[in-house]
Amino acid sequence: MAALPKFIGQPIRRREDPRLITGEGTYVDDVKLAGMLHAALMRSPYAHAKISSVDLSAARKHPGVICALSGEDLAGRLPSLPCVAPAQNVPEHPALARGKVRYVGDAVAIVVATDPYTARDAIDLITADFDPLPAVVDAEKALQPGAPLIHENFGTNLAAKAEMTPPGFDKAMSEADKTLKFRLVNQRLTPTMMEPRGVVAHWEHGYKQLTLWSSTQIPHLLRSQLADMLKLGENKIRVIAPEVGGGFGAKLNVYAEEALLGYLAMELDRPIKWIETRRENMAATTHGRGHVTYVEVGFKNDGAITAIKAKFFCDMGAYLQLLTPAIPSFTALMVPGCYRVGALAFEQNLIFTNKMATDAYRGAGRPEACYLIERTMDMVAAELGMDPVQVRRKNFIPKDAFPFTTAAGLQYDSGDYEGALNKALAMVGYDKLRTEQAAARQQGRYLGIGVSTYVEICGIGPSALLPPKLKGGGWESATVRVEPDSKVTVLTGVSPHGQGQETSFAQIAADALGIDIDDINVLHGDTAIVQYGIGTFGSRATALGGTALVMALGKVQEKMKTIASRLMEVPPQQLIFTNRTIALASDPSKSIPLQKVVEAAYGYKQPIPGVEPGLDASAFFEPSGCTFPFGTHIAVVEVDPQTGAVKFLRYVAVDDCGKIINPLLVDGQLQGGIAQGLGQALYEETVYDENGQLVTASLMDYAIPKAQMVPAIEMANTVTPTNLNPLGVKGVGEAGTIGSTPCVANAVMDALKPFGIRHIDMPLKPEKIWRAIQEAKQAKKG
Amino acid sequence: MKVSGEQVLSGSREQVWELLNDPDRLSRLVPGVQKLEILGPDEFAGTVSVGVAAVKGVYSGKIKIEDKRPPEFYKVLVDGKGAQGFMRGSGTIELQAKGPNVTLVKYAGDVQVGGAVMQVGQRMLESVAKMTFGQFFAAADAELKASAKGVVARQGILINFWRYLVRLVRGFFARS
Amino acid sequence: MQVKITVNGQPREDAVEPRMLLVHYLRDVAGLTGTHVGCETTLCGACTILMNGQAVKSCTMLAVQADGAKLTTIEGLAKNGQLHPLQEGFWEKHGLQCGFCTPGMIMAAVDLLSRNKNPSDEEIRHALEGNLCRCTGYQHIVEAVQYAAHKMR
Amino acid sequence: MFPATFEYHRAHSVKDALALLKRFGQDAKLLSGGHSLLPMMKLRLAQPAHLIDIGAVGELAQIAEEGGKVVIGAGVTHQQIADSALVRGKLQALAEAAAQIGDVQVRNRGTLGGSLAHADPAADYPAAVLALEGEVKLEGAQGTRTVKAQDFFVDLLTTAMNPDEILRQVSFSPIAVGTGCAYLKRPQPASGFALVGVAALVSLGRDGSCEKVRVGVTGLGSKAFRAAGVESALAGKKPEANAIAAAAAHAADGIDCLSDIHASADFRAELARVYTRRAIEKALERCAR
Repeated sequence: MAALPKFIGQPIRRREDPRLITGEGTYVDDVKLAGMLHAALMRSPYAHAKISSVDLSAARKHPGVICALSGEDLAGRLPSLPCVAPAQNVPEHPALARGKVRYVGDAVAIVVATDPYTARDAIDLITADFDPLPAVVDAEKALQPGAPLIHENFGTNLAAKAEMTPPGFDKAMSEADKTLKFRLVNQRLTPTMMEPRGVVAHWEHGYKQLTLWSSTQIPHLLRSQLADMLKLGENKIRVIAPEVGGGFGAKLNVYAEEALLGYLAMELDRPIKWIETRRENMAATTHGRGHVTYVEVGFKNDGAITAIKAKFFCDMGAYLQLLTPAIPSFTALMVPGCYRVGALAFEQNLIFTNKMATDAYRGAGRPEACYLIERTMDMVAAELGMDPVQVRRKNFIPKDAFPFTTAAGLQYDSGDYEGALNKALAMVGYDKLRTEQAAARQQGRYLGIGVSTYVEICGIGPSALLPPKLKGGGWESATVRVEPDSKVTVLTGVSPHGQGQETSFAQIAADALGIDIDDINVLHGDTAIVQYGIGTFGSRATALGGTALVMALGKVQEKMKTIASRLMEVPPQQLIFTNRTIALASDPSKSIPLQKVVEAAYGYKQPIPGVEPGLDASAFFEPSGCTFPFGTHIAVVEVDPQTGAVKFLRYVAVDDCGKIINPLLVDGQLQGGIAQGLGQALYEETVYDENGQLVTASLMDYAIPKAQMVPAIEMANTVTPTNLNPLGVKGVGEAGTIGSTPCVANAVMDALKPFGIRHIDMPLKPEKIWRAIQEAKQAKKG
Repeated sequence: MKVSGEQVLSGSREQVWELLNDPDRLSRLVPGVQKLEILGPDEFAGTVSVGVAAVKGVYSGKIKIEDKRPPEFYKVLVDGKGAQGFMRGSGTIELQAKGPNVTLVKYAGDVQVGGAVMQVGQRMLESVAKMTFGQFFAAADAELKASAKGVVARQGILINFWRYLVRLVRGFFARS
Repeated sequence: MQVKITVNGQPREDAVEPRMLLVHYLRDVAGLTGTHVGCETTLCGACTILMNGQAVKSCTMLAVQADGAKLTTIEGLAKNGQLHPLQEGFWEKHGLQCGFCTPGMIMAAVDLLSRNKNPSDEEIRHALEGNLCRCTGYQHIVEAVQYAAHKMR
Repeated sequence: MFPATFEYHRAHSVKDALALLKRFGQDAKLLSGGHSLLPMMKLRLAQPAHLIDIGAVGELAQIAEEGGKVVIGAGVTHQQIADSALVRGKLQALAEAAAQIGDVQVRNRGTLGGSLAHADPAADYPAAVLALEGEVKLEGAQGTRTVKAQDFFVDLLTTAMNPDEILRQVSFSPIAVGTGCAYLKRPQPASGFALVGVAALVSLGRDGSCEKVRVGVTGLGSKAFRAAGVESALAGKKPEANAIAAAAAHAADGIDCLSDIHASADFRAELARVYTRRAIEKALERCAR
């Protein structure tokens, strides 16, 4: 048999793909059960209104309708939806609105019918009377005296407030040669995963067991919360995350529909399916971002930042979803970016508005921070007439300063920011580009070069950093089971939905056990199969789940070595796994086939006395700290001053996510992330009008990037491993999004520099650019 | 959504005022009115079919007239809803005499629209509103002219009232 | 209403409600769930199939409009267990992540390569403007289509 | 995502369809490619009681040259128009407009007649049909009539068609020697509809001046229109940059411009001026004599 290659580090094509490219993957909507019913929801068209009455009689009479319920019908039967993150004011959040509706899309009633067409017909038969109230749409205005209250019981629209001004801050600010103050808007975004949410709930009456398929990133955490809400033992709920068509943080939640379907499946004793429509997805799946920040930065004439003060107004929406109030804290923590900022002070106001709740969205707090600090760097550069690259170099945390504790109190594990920057500058040909830019300006062409040097926080742990109500910490789990035929089953607590861990984890296991990748099956996303796990979010899966896997593999290896050492009569510590054998490290020709060891372990041939039969092991990895991937992105754009259109000329990305298990997957994560990040910079914005009506309510009006809107990305890596986990990996799921948004914004601002334009808020739509140019021209004339 | 505009009608200010306060005639002239009930002085309940071409929705609701200053001003409050959404808002009507038989009508309104119509039809809402006003004023002008001649303009007496309206509307929104 | 539709080479005859969308017919009547529904406004392209060889969005057709047509869905693309070059390309080049847009994306690419054997990257991006992907950033998709184009020449 | 119920009727000929239209009157809608109507039905914004499917009416699906004119049936799809050598050669702006509608899937299904009859204010075709002075042939119970493009688009989603009529075909005079035409568009980034689309046709006279100028604009107002101010300002002038720019400055004259989150009225007007200039320049490049 040919020698097996090493798999880690190789661009192995994905093992998930054969089923997905042939249409054989099973997403929630593909689950079909005998006698299954279909649910539809009636949602509020008002942003803020008292519910006068909900008349379900006509809907109930409609042929094919099995049941119709309003919020009042559920009073006392289904508890509030959970928010596990701490906040001073956590409102009651009923699955169906009671008394008031608080955002457009707030669920008012649910109908269950024999088929989805009938369920939809019945929605039109519901008569609901609302008594409209003034809506609060703008988070800053929501705090003004006299603003309508969204939750009257709190007497305020403030959900929480956090402040930090360290001693010595004022001194640091006073040491600055200059200060700048500006306001930045990090606009609200709609995650827009391609598969809307969906739930199938099945109550097996005989077993008293509920099975719930949900398009979720967190099957176990969802199970824990549902067990609470439905008053079932966690051992009596099975949550299955089948194929999940993208999540981006918006499926890291516990939603009304999950609770409602679980509840109704039990009540009706029939399986029920609910599939979100795209309009529901835009209106009633969590949004992201939504910060207004007032920045004050103090700096020396050489560009050194002495102090930053940031005052945030964070738009929570009408209710607090699972982690809503936790997201802005990541922003505050990451404000210093990859710089030795002298001192940092911040104030965060978390504010209710009559809109859908915000929560995690790719980056979850870090893109907001990165945008803030990277725009600040360019603002400082513009103020001082310095090259933005020089200002960054001036402030970088040097390579030899790690582990480094930042002004926000975080300890960064490792980094070489200058290294990534230099590589990106060389790739793009920075100096030459600047010359070309100057020449182009002479010809009336507006080229812009934007740089962002980002750092982010991944693999968030230790568990003490996470709220106890989450019922899961910052750890992750894995089980490795060597089956009697030497095939290996890996059970992981992470819940991949596109990230490719069925492949990358198989690579890790194959190398560890010296077997072929095709001998490994990675299972996930089913709480009845997999040990408790936390899920996939926050770029944590490989750093934490991968490490748990390495640990479980270690335990299995130990046992196999013990058995092999008895069979081979050599000390176990001299053994290695190679080429489907366990061999003597000093002389691999002296080996025993793995299968022999497995047979012994299972005791059907040559049982080893004193060794417990079986061959599996579980491990839970609790990290001692977080990892901090980083990189440099450079965008080159051209702005058409007549129409404000932005065209990409180049995009260079140099990313450092530590060691790489599968470069194909890493590239994929980065490219997708960059597209999402440039979407925020140029196109995307969730718009509610002044009455709280959602204007970007469909894909007709919410622009996610299409293929021709995204440039070809020139990619490269640097590798700075972390020592916080044995794989040396840091995380890569969100890096692209975090780095690209400020990079593109900086590029556009650089293009507009000849007009004297310093800043335009995102998204940088052609009209805004055109208008800024007109105003700048007017100002020059005036 | 804010809508405003002005329109010249062929009638004296008193005639126009009378027309704009006559529920019977209004229910005939406002496009799509299916039913108009008088609930009390200056308060009406009605059902209107609003829309253009295939996109139509039936809305029922209440209309209330306030701050009347005959023959020059009133304020109108609208609150209607239908399967595809709701409309809520207020507007003002102001009449200025421009000649013995010429009256300038100034209208302004701020209407909140919600529901499916808003979600996917926002780019066309203002145009629909303008069109509806245009149709109404065209019909009102025809009515005023006809009553001056002593005939009642009704849909029935025109072979193709729609096309007639359309021609008038085009006149109002004339593009050079 | 009775319709006769050939799906992936198999002639079928079914009674459908006139209002049933073609995508629901494929998923719920024909049992082919590889064709997905991702939006309501004919924009995402997840429901793309071939009708008489041309890419169409099956969410914006009634099943009755396909009466007499020959349809190909993602399930019918591989022949005799042999992946279509585009399927191969998407696999080789990591042209998919969550996979939800993939069937529609591949079917739209089939249409492109039937018209243009030698597309530029720009032409590929343009041809896929009716298919949204939120995961990949499209770069690997472009490479996947180039892979297939090369292989099919 | 789930249309309301309706009765479905399949027409096999124009005659069939007219009879059905007569029978069901205002309650019926014609369904061809369905790419204007079905999206609204899925959202239940449109709930016609009867659908008359004319998708299988072969007599509507031809592109032909007849009596010196290019005649395009109402049932011809956007993609067929974009691909047609005849249209590309003789009505380039129309082919360019067709090629920029939606996406290939939409172009494979959507039809010329369906798009024109729907009269979406941001549809691409109307600009080209106006600039190329298409003539729309309508057939009703009373017989057939021909409406000039500039009389066809009446207002938002409103055309000169009567409810009992069918759009049969559109005919065009092929562009003459010394004439060039082009369609340019700024798409709305999400929907792909035209924020502004401009079709221009220019004929150069023997003396090198602009003999004939036709400009159709879509996306700007509640209906597509001929920019008469641009046309008259450039007619008879030498096609020099200043003259073109001065003429294009009239593109939005007298128009009550649409406004939405994607572009306010004054930005749309500016786009119309810029795209008008660029479309004229492109048409001029193509004025080979």
